[in-house]
Amino acid sequence: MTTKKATRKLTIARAMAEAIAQEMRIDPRVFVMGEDIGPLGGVFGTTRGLITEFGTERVRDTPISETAFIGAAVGAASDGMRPIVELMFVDFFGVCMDAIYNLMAKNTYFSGGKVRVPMVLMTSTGGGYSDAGQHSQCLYGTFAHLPGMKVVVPSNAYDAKGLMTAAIRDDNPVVYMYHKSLQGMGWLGTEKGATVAVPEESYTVEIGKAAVVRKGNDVSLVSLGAGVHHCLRAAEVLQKEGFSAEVLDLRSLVPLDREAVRASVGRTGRLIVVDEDYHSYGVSGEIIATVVEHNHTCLKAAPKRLAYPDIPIPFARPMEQWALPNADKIVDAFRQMMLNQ
Amino acid sequence: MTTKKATRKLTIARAMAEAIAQEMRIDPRVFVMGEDIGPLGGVFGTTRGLITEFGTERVRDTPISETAFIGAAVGAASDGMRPIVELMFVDFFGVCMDAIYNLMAKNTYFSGGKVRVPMVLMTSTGGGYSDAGQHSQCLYGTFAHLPGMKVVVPSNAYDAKGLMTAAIRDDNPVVYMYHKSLQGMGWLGTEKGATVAVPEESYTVEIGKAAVVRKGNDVSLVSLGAGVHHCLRAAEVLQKEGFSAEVLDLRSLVPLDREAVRASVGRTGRLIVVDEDYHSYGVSGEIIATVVEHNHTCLKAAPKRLAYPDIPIPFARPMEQWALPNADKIVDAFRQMMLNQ
Amino acid sequence: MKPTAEQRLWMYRNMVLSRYLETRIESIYMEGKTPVFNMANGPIPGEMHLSNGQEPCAVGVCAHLTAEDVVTATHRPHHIAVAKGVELDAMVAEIFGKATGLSGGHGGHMHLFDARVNFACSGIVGQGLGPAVGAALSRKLQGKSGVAVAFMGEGAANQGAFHESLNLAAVWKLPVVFVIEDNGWGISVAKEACTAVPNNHLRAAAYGMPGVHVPDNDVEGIFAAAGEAIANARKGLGPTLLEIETFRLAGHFMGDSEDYRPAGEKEGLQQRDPIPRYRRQLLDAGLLDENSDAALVNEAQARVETAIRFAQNSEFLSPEAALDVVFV
Amino acid sequence: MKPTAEQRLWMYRNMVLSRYLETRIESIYMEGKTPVFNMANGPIPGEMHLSNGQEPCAVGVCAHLTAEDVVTATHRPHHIAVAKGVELDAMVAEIFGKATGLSGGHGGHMHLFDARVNFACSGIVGQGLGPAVGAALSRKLQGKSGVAVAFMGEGAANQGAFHESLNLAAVWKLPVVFVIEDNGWGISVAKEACTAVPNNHLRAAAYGMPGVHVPDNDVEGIFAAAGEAIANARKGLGPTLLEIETFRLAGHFMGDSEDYRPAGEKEGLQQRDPIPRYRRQLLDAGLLDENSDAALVNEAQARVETAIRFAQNSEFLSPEAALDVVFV
Ligand SMILES: Cc1ncc(C[n+]2csc(CCOP(=O)(O)OP(=O)(O)O)c2C)c(N)n1
Ligand SMILES: Cc1ncc(C[n+]2csc(CCOP(=O)(O)OP(=O)(O)O)c2C)c(N)n1
Ligand SMILES: [Mg+2]
Ligand SMILES: [Mg+2]
Repeated sequence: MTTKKATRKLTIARAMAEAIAQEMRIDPRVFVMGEDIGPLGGVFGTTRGLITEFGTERVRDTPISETAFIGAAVGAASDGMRPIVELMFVDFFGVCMDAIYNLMAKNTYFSGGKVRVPMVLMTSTGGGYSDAGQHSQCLYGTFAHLPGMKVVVPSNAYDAKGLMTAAIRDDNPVVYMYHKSLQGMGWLGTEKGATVAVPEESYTVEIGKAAVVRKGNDVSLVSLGAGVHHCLRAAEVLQKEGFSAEVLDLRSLVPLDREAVRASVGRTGRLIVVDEDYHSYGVSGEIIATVVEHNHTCLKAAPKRLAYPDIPIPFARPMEQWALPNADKIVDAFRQMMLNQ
Repeated sequence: MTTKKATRKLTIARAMAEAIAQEMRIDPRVFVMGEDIGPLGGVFGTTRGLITEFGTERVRDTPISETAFIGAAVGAASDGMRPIVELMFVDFFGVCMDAIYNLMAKNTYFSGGKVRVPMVLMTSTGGGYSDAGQHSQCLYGTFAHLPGMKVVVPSNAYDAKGLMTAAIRDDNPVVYMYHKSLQGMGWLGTEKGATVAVPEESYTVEIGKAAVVRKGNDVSLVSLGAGVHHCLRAAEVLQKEGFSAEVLDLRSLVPLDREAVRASVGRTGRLIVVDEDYHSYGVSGEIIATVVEHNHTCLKAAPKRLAYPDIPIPFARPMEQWALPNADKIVDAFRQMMLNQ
Repeated sequence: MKPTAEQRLWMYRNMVLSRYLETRIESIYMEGKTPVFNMANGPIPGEMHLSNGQEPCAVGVCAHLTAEDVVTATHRPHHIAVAKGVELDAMVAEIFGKATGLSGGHGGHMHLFDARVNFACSGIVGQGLGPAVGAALSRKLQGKSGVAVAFMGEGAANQGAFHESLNLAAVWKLPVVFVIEDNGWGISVAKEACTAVPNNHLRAAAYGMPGVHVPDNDVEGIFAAAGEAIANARKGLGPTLLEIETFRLAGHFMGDSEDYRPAGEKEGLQQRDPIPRYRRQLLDAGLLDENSDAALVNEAQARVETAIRFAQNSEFLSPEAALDVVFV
Repeated sequence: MKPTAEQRLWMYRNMVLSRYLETRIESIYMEGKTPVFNMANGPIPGEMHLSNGQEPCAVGVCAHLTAEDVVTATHRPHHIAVAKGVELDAMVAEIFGKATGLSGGHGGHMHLFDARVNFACSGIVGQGLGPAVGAALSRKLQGKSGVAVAFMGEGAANQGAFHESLNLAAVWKLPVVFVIEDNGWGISVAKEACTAVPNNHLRAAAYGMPGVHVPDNDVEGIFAAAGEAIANARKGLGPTLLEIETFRLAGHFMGDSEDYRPAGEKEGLQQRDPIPRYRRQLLDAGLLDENSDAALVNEAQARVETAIRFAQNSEFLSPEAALDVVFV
């Protein structure tokens, strides 16, 4: 490649595949399993090109048997390998959650730390393209709630590559949740802001560190994945209205960078959490609790959350779009916050 | 039975079995499926006596095939029956979550409300008796987070019977989570306060209504299931110290009685949430968020939560007991709250 | 078991109806998706799994069913829905997401539910099987007649739900028939690459139930095998596993580049399109002539066009209706 | 395949060791649990699943394994752990929950992990199978030797994981052996009441792999069948399903009233206890005499007593250690 490092832009899909390829080159223990991750390159492009370079032994199309192949990844990881497995849509977790949370996430603990399970479970999240209620969920809270697995959610290709490399090198299981609308697959449309400059060489982004992606003083917009881009757009609008919004990209739900959240809200005094996962018992409640349990007087206004309502995801576009978080809703929420204050 | 209505005490297990039996007598559509729910009467006694009265057609021991029999319950419920199925330990949800959340919880929505799925999924929760990390979880947040199913958690036999009757009669799927330490099975030890007077006749307890089980002014202790009893004990201690604690038993997580939570905290100005489920992204964060998003100035002190730490459940008794919520921790939390205020 | 003349024409008519419906859906689906194919755009957004090529499976099985029998289908449900008698206008309106749709647009193409004819789907591979077993149990407990049929792809036969459901049905001897539409592919993965037996009907041995293999996407072969399986279920003889060799003429979903197909596969399949083939059979048998065929095709097209107009002219539910029907 | 004299004595010794271990665990488990049986009390709290009666399965299979081979076991793991060579002191200490235990008390009796001999368990029915398949794949990818053996009960053969794992192992032709310990019961549910085939080895047909049935809890029959299966795996011939007829002498777990057993079943089983039976075989074969037997039994008992003392004398980790090792 002749593109300059600083200027070459990649989609998240390409960034993920590049990180995997680079690790596979230097570490023979790394291999990939999943449905349609071979010649097809992953339904969401996460493994494109890998089979050509690494062959069918290290890039393995599986039967539609998530319990078996994710369980197998646990066995292989415990035996010295570093598998990457793909669960095509996070919505399918229900057919294989035992392998994920009772084996992958707990075997290290059950063994007193003696058995390591260095594996990456990558899975697509999110809706917005009318794929209805079994193919559009985020389920961030579902995974983050259960101990024993790290959970990362990139919002752009730079983080996507660095988090993937970090996840593969991590000696712990990492659930890597990528949002379809950021992926850069033509057929899904793509959030432009997700496709950013990505260094060609290998690097890591530390798991467990949030990023202030825009500085501001009047409100903290805390989000992850696709939500970060809604926040950035909302911040632009608010700036025109004379307000400066800080945007915090959590990047990792486990570990959660509570300090970063508290520091930001400590500065701004206002909090809006934006989450595409279901409203109740999830990410948005946790972020709010994180702030107030630490300091119940730091808020100048009641905190707000824009999350997916507690409803299955409807197919019809008007209903689905209405239910999703977006920049307008964030702007409105902020305005209301200022009015009621 | 000759015991007087007002005085006859039942364990939760007996109360559940009685509610099921009474509904089976009046409604031929009700039947039960699960592992060891036949001659054994349910590992936790939830179906004791049923097979003798109703026979093997309506009380069906199943293979160890949770995906199939819970899926089958969905099919039977959609076809006009009212099945009750038991998932022996909630910890096993990972082998059958798709049937639960993608079928049971969503088919009504997917059908535009035209297909009803009136079924009860009952499942045991909780630890404290050293059954280790795959047999001791609560997972309240996991179920409550996902839309489309009601979730109830009784803390005593009166509620247990009334909630079971209400759940069976509900035209929606209800997840009925009973805590092992309240069950009244001799071999598990039992919280005495759970075994209370239970009317012989059939009655319902409305799903979605919390109960103030002890009135107080200085702090709201909000909990569910076994936690309610820790709170009641803590309230006793605090009373001796001159403080009056209000104890709110949520009883139902979906729907969540947010009004009751806000009303109580509105009165007391202090909030401690007690939850045996994992700390992060769960019930405790949701309750705190519920309060402050509504009113960020009603709190006199930072809210606290006593939940299970974000760790798999250890086997060894000293570690497990240390990690569990209990009355002492609640008392300590309140004292700290008053000190820091 | 041989179909009557009436049944033969019924099967042909429903194949034609399903095919024309999908031909129209295919073109409407592409509206707003060119020059850039973005699944989110157009009058029918989201994933679209066409069943063309697989119509024989649907008609050969459903020819033996009445409205009261239960069918659970998959992410690829149109041909089965048509053959099961799902209300066409409402079905198409649902595919468009309209208020007049089967579910008011809450479901969409992978979630077609028509309680009137006991039809349901799930977009999760293998997850229609448990509900079919439960519906069969329900009939048994209620002493009501009716069988349940669970459709699935050959890829689903490697999912745990397959095993659990077949075992449960066999242990309880329930009136249910499991139908595998073996189109040789699970998205891009060939059956041979992921299935440890050459043919899935062999797996019936693991449940002590009959396993029947129908080769060659043959309408009347399917009719015969399904007829026997369903009759046995009705007689209380328990479940059957039916494996049908079929093929999909299109990609897994619309937008699929199908690069994984061996060269020439697609062209070969077009030659074997089951609809012209069955048409020829019926012409040869004298059940159809050019005129009656044209009339039948016209009628089918007219029904489809009516349904499409109905869908196009219908309104969406209000956005806020998203909040409804979570609970009843 | 016939065991050598050394192998025969090894099997007998390990059966005796496992049995005596469980006899002692059984009595210690009851400490603090009388007069009221409360599972939470005593030096060994929690559920306790004894394997006595099933020892032949463990020794007959593990006689062919070395430390480098992988074994995944179930909620009923003691006999297998003993036969696989799990470090006895640390294993018993883990059952007591002590700091010196295999896992420092984080795991307990259903979660015994000994990486030194590649031994692991899961308390979830059927969930040891996927990891065994993965370990076998790992060996193949690394070009290292070693096979994987997944143990399960006959109840687990109705769980989806069984189906998916056997299929995957067969498709990839991995060096793994699946061993069903058929004790006739899954807690209170009899095999016949929940399994659609008379014998689970028949299910091998669904994966094109050999299925072998070993009747009568017979040590040397198991040895022979396992020997062949494991040798085939080592040769690269792929997986085998081995079904062993065995029985549990005790309840499902301690505290089980066993009311579901037909009258007389338990007494009948005591008569067929595999340990006295194998002892008689070895005496008859002249491999053992009363003296050498007594010495062997004494030695086994001494090892167990040492392990128990070790466990009893060990400390618990500090309560706060609960927070450790979630991540490494
Ligand atoms: C449990 C699960 N895993 C994966 C998918 C994604 N997926 C949808 S269709 C499909 C292929 C299904 O193949 P098959 O069963 O043969 O049906 P076909 O598409 O050929 O009709 C896959 C993998 C899913 N929907 N559910
Ligand atoms: C998925 C799952 N379902 C249910 C259980 C509860 N359970 C533990 S052991 C057991 C019976 C297992 O029977 P079997 O496989 O025959 O093994 P055995 O106990 O006879 O050794 C059951 C139902 C579980 N642990 N996991
Ligand atoms: Mg297919
Ligand atoms: Mg058994």
